[in-house]
Parts: sequence; structure tokens; C-alpha cells
Amino acid sequence: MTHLGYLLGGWGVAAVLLTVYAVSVVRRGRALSVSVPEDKRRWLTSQNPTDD
Amino acid sequence: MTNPTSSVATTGSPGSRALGLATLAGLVGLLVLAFVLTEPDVRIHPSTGQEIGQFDAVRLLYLHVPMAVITYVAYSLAAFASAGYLIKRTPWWDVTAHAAAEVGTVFCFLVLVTGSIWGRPVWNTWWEWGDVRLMTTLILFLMFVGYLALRRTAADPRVQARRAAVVALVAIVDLPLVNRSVEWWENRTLHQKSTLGELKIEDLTLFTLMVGFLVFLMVFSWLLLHRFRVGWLTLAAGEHQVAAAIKERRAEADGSGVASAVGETS
Amino acid sequence: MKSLLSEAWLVASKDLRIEARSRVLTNQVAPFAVLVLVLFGFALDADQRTLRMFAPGLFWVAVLLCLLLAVQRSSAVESADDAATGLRMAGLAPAAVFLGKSAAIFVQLLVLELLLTAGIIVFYGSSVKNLFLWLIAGLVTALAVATTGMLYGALASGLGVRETLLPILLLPVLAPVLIGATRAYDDALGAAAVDGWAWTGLLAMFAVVASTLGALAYGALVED
Amino acid sequence: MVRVGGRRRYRYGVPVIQLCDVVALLGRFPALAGASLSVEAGETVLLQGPNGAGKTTLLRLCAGLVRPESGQAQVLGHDLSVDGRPVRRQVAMLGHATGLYEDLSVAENVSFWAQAAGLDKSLAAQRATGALGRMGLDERLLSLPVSRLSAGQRRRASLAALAVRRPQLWLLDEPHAGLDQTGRNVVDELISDAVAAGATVLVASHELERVRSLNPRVVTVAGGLIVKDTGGPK
Repeated sequence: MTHLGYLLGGWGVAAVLLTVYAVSVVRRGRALSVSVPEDKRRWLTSQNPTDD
Repeated sequence: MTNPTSSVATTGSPGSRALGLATLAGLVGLLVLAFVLTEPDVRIHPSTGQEIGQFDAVRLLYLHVPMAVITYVAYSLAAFASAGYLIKRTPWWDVTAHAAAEVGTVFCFLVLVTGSIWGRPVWNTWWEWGDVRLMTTLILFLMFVGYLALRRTAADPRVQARRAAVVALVAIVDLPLVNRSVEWWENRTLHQKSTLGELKIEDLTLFTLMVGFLVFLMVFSWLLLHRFRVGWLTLAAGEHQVAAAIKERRAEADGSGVASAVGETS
Repeated sequence: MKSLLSEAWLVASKDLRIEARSRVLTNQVAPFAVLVLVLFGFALDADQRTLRMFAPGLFWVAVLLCLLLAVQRSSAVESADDAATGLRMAGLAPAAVFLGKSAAIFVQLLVLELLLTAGIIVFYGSSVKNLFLWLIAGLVTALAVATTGMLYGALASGLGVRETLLPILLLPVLAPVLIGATRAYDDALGAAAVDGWAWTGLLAMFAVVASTLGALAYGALVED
Repeated sequence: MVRVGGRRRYRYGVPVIQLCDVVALLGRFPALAGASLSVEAGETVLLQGPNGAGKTTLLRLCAGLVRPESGQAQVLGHDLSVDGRPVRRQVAMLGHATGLYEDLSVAENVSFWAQAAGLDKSLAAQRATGALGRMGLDERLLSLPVSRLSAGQRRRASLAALAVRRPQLWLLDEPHAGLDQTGRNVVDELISDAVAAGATVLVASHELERVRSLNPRVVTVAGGLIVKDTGGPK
């Protein structure tokens, strides 16, 4: 395969960054969930948050 | 306060978990299509008979092109939600705008990086000044870096929401002008003549690109959903804190040694 | 409309009088502008011919750097002893405050453009080939950047990080203005064969959008 | 005790300030945690209470500078949760800052604020001279830039800039702070003149003895609440 280094670099950077970002979002969510009562986390009851 | 239910407190829901699994499966499928099933881009030059084209570098486009489109979708959504916030002034719009802008900026960064990596073997340069789409995307990226910087300041949440909304709207209004000016700036643009236009779009290449759009749209939706919920939780945690602080402050008044003798005065 | 303009004039004349008294423009910003031109000369290590070629771009980069200072100063004048609250209490139309303060920045930028033109003539050996284009493009660009700068000054004000936040918010938005103004001056100073008037049109469009949007949005930004 | 002022803009019995269970936030801190207060036209109200009780926020809320988070807040007949702007232009608020431009002279400052409040140039200049004279600022001082004035002189100039607007509601936050004996007397005169002209005055002060000579209604603020009130309108 030609340009293998570029391919690995491009897909690799995307994979790493998206994974890191996804993990950070999930972890921020977990940290916050602990301090919020369940009724405020409305996706537990309705899956499509809508406008107030 | 701890979560009364036994399940771990997360931003997940059955729907988002299903979406997450489907996204992972889609990513695997996309990798197979992009690296195994599709052919490299090789053409024969009509006069010299040499082999030309992007060769295997074309496989970067299955990542780059869908992400580029979704970046613009994300920023449009951010601007739309910002306008919604300025009209309706309800937190839902603000949290949506913030989430879309943040996820969009992650995508935009990747678009710039993968574009640059792709450009090196194909255009023989990491960076092409004067390329309209490249420059427009870079300026857009920088404007939203500013947006996120503003969102990270310790301002009153509502002041911040209003200002950020204006920044996002101005960024989108400014974008056509950026695009115009770069286009006029140099009458050359590498993008049009050497990407999709000249790429021999075979059935499978096109199909893979379409799968790429779908899969990255799913990635985007999953991230957006969870990022929205983080924003919503931040808001709820803030309200919770305020409610506790009000209670505490009222207790402080009761403990001040002055008899509470207010009552209705009118 | 009449009261809007007279209120704007009140604010603009107040700001200009403050600048005339404090001499910040003449004692600090103007020397800084000339210094930037000289530094470009050192950095590019160039003979006058190269510098002449780059003069339009360097000119407008210097203007944008001065704009940052002018906007910071304009905002600092109001926040120093919380006159900003006074303006909110006075019942002036927010659009009038916006237009007035922008006008004051606009006038200061015109003075700086004049000085910088003299600077590039002296240091870079440029010459104004098309006086009318030089004048109109200079005016229109000053208007575009003054109003945009004022809007972003309001966006970044009162956050405690105004000095660092303003450039990152403002400069990307001004990218098309920088390109347009540079090309217009390429024509006006004879540095490159382009149609300066077409660019001036684009700049004028930017100026109109920026002043309208700014006048409309400013109220929402300074309230509460 | 009800003070009936001379000139009245409001129907008798309609309060100038009507707060009901008002919560106001500074960031996430509830500076007001459910304050209720009703003030009628012509009253002089002294707000007292420890530091951090919420006096300043109460005044800023009444000035239309801080939005109520919850509860009802009406000032001069306008609902503050809708828009503070119509209230702001009818109210004079003296805060901790003086709101003067250092590089302009005292006369220029006062005349600018008068014009900003909608007076035309000659009337503004005329009222400015009058107000500055009443605040006991020497004529020689008027052409000096504010940066050359002492803290006390600045405060007087700042009060003059408010007086030219002839407001119906005065909100004074520690007006005596940093003033010498003459300055304090001038402030007291300003308050009694305003009341005599039918205006309503709210003063937050620690100088209880001084303000008591004006025979005010005393409201005690603590923990973001009104905890004691010597008497509202009956």
C-alpha cells in the first residue's frame, strides 16, 4: 500500500482524538451525574430531550 | 447527594447506547470498505501513458470529506441554536449551541489535520495558501476556538450564553465573506480540480464515501447527545447548588439574632 | 433617529475629548504604529523594493494591531471608574452608545492611517498612485474595523480576561477585511495589478453589515 | 410612619418599590434570598445590616442593574423581571464607584451625565453649575480634571452628576463614606431636599446616628432577607 505513513497518521490522529474526546465527555458526565438528582436527568425517562 | 438508583450515574440512555454500538459497528464496516474493498486511485495519463492519481492516499478522503461536511453541519447547528437562544432565551438552545460548537471544533480540527496530511503526498505540500476551502475552514476553526475560549471564562452563565450566541452568529455571517475574499484573493484553488471532480468515482468509491457520511454523522450524533447531556447536567448542578445556597443564606438570616418580623407590608 | 444621532455624537465627542486630553493616541499608540513598521523592516531584512511590495499588507497589519489597542482603551475608559454603569443608568439608547464609541475609534484610526501612510512612504519608499482609492478604501476599512472592534470589545468586556480574549475573538473575523484592504491598497499604492475598487466594494459591504449588526446586538450585550 | 412628600407622581397607596420574595444571584451566590419590601413615594428608608447582608444588591436590584432570579419586583410601576431599562433612567444610584471620567474636568463630567440623561446642552450646563454649588465644590475646582481631585471631592462631584437628573428615586450606597464633616452635612441636605421635593430615598449606611437624624424608616437586612422593619406604609 502506498502512502502508508500518511494513512496511518490521518486515521490514527482521528481515532485517538475522537476516543480521547468521547472518554472525556463521558467522564465529565459521570462526575456531574453524581451531584444531580435523577429527575433532572430527563433522558432517563424520555429519550428525546425537547425544548422547554 | 448520591444517586438513589443502583445503576452507575452516566449520561447514557438505552437509545444512546444502541446508537453507540451501531456507530462502532459502522466504523468497523467503514474501515473494511476504505482499506480492503476499495481500490487505490490510479489513472493513466492520456498523453504520456504514466500512472497518475492519488494512489492509496485516496483512502484518507473517506475520513476527511465526511468530517468536513459534518463540521459545517455542526457549526450551522451551533449558529441556528444560538439564534434560537437569542429569540427564546431558554437554556435548551444555549446548551445545544455549546455542544454543537464544541463537537464541531473537534471535527474541524481533524478536518484540517487530515486535509494537511492528505495534501502532502497528493499536492506535495502540507499547506496551500490561497485554497478557498482550506482557508475558509481554518478561519472558521479559529473563530470557534475564540467561541470556546469565551465559554471557558468565569462569567455569569446568562451573560456568557448571550455573548457566545452573538459570537457564533457573527462567525457564520462572516463566513461567506471569508470565502468570497479568499476566492478573489488568488484565482487558483487546488480543491476543485484535484479532489472529487477529478477523482474517478466508481460505484464502490461513492458507496464508501456515503457510508463515511453516515458513520461520521452517527459519531457526531453520539458525541453531540452526550455533550448536550453534560451541558444539561452542568446547568442542573448549578441550580442545585443555588437552591442549597439559598437555604443556607436563609438560615444565616435566622441565626443573625434579629427576630424575623417581616411579613407582608403592603 | 435624530435623538439616536445626537446621543451618538454626545458619546463620540466625550470619547474624543478624553483621548485629546489623555494623549494616549499620540504618546503611545502612534509611536507603536511606527515601531511596528520599523520592526517589519528589521524582520524581513529586506531592501526597499521587497518592502514596497509588501507595504499594503504590513500597513493593514499595523492598523489591526493599533485597533486592538484602541478598542482596549475605549473599553478601559468606561470600566476604570465604572462609568459603564452610569451609561446604562442614563437611558442612552445602546445603539447610540455603540455608534458613538465606534465613531471615536474610527476617527483615531483615520489619524493612524495617515501617520502610517507617511511611514510607509518614508521607510518603504511607497507612493500613493491612486489618491482617491487610497482615501475611500482607507475610510471604508477604518469604518469596518472600528465597528467590528467595538462589538467585540463589548463581547470581551467585564470578563477579567479582556486583553487576551479580544485578539482571538476579533482577528479571525477581520480576516476578509485584511485581505480586502491589502488588495485595495495593492492597487492604490501600485504594488500589484488588481482591481482595488471591487475590493473596496467588499469592504463597504462588511462595514455596513458590521455597523448594523453591532448597533442591533450591542444592547443585548451590555444589558444585565 | 408615612412621609407624604410634596410632589407626587404616583397614586396614593401605590408603592414606588414592591418586592415580594425576591431572589437575586451574583454568579451562583444568592445575594438576596427571598427579600420582601414595600416602599411608598416620599419615604426615607435606611437599610442597615452587617457586611455581605445584601444591602448593595438590594439597591442595585431596585436600580434595574441586577435582574431578579425569582419572585416579584416592581419599581416605579415597571416589572424588573421584564426589563430594567425604563426604571434605570428614572433612578439615581450612587454605588462604590463614582462613574466619572478621570481626564475630563468636573464640570465636563457633570454636564456630560446631564446631557446623557436627556437634557439639552444649556440646561445641562445650568443645572450642573447649580448642583456642583450645592455639593459645596469650589468654583476653582470645576475646571480641574477629576484625576486631580481627592476621593471626597470625587464623591461630591458624583452626587452632583446624579442630582442634575432630578430623579424620583434615590438609591445611595454608603453615601457618607470617605467624606469629611462638611461633606456629610451636604449629603444629609441632599437627602432632605430630595424628600422635600417628593422623591423617595433608600440609603444603605453604617452611619446609623447620622441618618437617624433624618427620621427614616429603618429596615434591617441580613442573610439576603429583610429581617426587621420599623414600619412600612399602612
